[in-house]
Amino acid sequence: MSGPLDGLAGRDAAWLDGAGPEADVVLATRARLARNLAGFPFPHRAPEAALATIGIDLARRLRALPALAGGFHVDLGACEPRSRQVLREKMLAGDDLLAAPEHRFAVASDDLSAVALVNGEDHLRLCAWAPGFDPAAAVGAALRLDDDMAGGYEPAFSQEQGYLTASPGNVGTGLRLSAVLHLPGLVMADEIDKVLNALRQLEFGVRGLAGEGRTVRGAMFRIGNLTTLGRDEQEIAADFALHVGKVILHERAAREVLLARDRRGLEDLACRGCAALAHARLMTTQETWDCLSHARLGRGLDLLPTPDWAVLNRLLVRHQGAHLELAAGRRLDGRERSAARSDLLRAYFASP
Amino acid sequence: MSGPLDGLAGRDAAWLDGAGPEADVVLATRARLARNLAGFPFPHRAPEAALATIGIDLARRLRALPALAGGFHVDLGACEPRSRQVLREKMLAGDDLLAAPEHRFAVASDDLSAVALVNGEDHLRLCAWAPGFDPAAAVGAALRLDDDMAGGYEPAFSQEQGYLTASPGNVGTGLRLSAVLHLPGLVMADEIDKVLNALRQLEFGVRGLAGEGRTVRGAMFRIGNLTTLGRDEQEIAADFALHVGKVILHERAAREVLLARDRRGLEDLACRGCAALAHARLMTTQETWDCLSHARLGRGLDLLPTPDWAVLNRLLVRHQGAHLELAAGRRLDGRERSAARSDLLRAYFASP
Amino acid sequence: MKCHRCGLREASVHWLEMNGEQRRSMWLCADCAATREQTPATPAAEPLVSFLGQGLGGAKAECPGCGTTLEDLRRDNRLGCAQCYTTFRSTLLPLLARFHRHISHVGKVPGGGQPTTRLAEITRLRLGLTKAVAAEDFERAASLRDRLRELEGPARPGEGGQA
Amino acid sequence: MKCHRCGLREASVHWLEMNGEQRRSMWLCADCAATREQTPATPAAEPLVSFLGQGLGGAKAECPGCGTTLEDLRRDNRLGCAQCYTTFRSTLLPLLARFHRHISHVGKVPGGGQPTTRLAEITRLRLGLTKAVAAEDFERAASLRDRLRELEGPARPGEGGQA
Repeated sequence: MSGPLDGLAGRDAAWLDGAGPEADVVLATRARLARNLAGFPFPHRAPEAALATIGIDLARRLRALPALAGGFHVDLGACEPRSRQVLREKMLAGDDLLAAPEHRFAVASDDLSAVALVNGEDHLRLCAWAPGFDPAAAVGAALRLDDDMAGGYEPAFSQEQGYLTASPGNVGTGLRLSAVLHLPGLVMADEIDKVLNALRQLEFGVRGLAGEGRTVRGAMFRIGNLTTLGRDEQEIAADFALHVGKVILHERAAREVLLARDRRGLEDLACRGCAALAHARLMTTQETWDCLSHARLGRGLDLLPTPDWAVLNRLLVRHQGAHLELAAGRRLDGRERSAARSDLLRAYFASP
Repeated sequence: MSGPLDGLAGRDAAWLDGAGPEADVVLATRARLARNLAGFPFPHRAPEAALATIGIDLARRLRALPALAGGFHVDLGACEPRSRQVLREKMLAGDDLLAAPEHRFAVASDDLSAVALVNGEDHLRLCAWAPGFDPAAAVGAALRLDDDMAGGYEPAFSQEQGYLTASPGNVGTGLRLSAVLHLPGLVMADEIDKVLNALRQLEFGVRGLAGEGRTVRGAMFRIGNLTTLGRDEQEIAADFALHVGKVILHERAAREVLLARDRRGLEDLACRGCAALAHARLMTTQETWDCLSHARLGRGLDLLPTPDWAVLNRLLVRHQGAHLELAAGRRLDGRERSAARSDLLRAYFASP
Repeated sequence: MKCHRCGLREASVHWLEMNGEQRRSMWLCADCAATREQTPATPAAEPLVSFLGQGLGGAKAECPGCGTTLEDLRRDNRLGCAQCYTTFRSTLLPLLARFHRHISHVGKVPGGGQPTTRLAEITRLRLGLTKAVAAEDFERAASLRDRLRELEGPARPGEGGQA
Repeated sequence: MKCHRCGLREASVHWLEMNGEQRRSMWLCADCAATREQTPATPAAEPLVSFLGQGLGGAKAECPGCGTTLEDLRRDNRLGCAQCYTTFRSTLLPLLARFHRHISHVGKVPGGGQPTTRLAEITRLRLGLTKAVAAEDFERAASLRDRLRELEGPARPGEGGQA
């Protein structure tokens, strides 16, 4: 099974190409639908045999979907742990799928925009990604995947609570909509806590894309709805568009204020970030997140003519440890990883 | 008087061109002879009238010397303080000349290799610089300056103590020989204290070129003889060549060990140093010293093809505050100075 | 025990991170502990993580569908199967109300797919409205609002069980 | 008081820096204190700085050449004129011996310049000797040593007053 995963590891998701709306602030938007099969216990209570049956059956049906045909099919139980980490680094799978990999599968479209996960926390999770800030596109694509799978299995559903999920936090629509936002302006202006707390009041979940709390790296945040019951998919998407849209505007305003106050300081940050990416010979994860963040900020404010958004987005994924180890074909200690990371970064920045 | 000083400020000393021996470790070598006029109190005890007479007379004679003709003549009392700082930054004058500038003069050759200072701690100090490590050349040039001035005045001299000086620490030959050494290898290998203490035992004075003790910046040290009485000029120079020569070899050995242990780490330091010099938009003095130090180290170990030694040497002088302010034509606060400094550095590194 | 981070090597270091009132504890192997690179993001402490633990009092029951008990729920924070929603209904409803602010499903049902074009239009209009307000272009904002009301109004089902 | 750093502006900040056992105290203007850039190097605490202060006991004298007293010497660490070397000779000699390890001048005298070519040759040979030893090229080292002895031997004057 390492063959298909190697292909997947070397692939950059189409939604990292920086071509979507509001690409200066939003990396991508994801809609995820949680579904379960009627008549079977949820995965964490299901016997091995049930998981095996469900896994084989759903994976087969998924691979036949038009949206997923010709893509990737990964049997997580047959992968080495490092390969599974690659899925996490690509933001394609979460802990629930990686922890106990037997009978767990991931099926992804060729461009990695559609991903179905089998036997994680729920029997089936259907994910659709859109580049930039595009909740409507992401939700639409996820619902189309769901439509296409309809008839292939009988979903666990009740008239009262809707789609039934292992966690009562996903019950109802089963729809979790999230976006990956780059908010350096709010972080630097020290307004981030205020904005994130307001979002939490509105029942959005917020976490760092890497690191947590005070250690959030690279000012990258994932913001998503927490409540799934009692509002239909449209309302969830519209509410998300409204409130996250406000965050985007806040971020841009914060950047403009910083620029007006200290253009030279921002130029310095951005140029240093790019210089370290292009010239350093050892780069830790921490510094890479920070440098990419500063380069993004400079790019977003037109302080730098390059690099492309696509490069900045792809590096956010590719600089991570499991990607580096898979490329090297062996385990790397911390130091070797920093060296390999800097080699990768320099190659992208085409520096001597 | 600002005219000639402006010309001097824009001039790079010839001994910064990196063409001397052992240029990878030694910036330059300086010999300084302390002389006083018989029949006059030393400057700190001399009445104004005496200082004025001595100043005018010596300055006139000095400007007529072949080695100094056509060079620079600076009346420190007529300069603004910032201009006087430029002399210090160029390593041409010390605190004794700058503190109470009335009736004090500096006369320098066109290439700044020969400098005579009038009415500092002593009535006359004759300095000669040589690029790289070249004690013989420096002492020879200083003695030739002294020979050329002979007959122009009667020196304070006794058969017993030789040339008499205001400080008994300079009595005898009046010769202080020093070199500016870059010792990053010994600093990084944590052997610097051992080496410097050994030098102190041998009666050499050691100090940081900028900063002191634990805060020495850029691993640049000035090492010079402390005792001037009881050994002739040859013996002082030979002893200096012997012991400082050993330090150079120690430094090279330390660099080779570091290279063997961690080539990647040194490359990283050197490339980052150059990248910051070439791309940052704000550079403090502290960081500039460090980056130039790392770039020098990389250059010395052939880890970097560029920049030239001459560029690295000249920037060590030019990045300093008074040079920046004189170029800007006005006072700069710390922030403006960091901005101006980064502009200067980028111009030298020919980066966009 | 395997490392909580890489899952590959034996864990040998107990990692305890304090972050304000949050504590994060994990067992790491020497490599992961040393580099601390890529320490995975903690699943956010969303209000729901301790959701089930809170409300489950002394009631005793076992789901006939999967054998899950209240004790299991408290430990796993998860239901065992679809039937659990029925078995533990009386316990769940107040918790759902507290967390989701609703207890009844609204939205897509199996077999009867929602039209997604209307959805796209609504989110597009919502975003446009936000931008118009930010730009103080209230004429445009008003027109967007009216079109949103048209689209949202009739299709919005009545909401039951507001907490 | 003017700033000790720039000499330009009024000092307003007392700067006290502790560095191991060394203390450095200076008055700075607000600008210099704020940036702390280019704070000038302290003149190194060479053994001689407190040289005069140490050895000057209770003897009383005043130099007829410049009026300098022992008190002045103690304060300034400097002699006032050439004649001071005679006036304070008995006080100075032991100090010179302690500091320079010699009390008598050897070397250039006014009017009778030293030949500088021999000097250049000696320093060249000394450096070569150091390098040869480092490279363990002892054959070369021996030959350099012999040439040095030749050059240095006869010209070396007898040294008086070794401390």
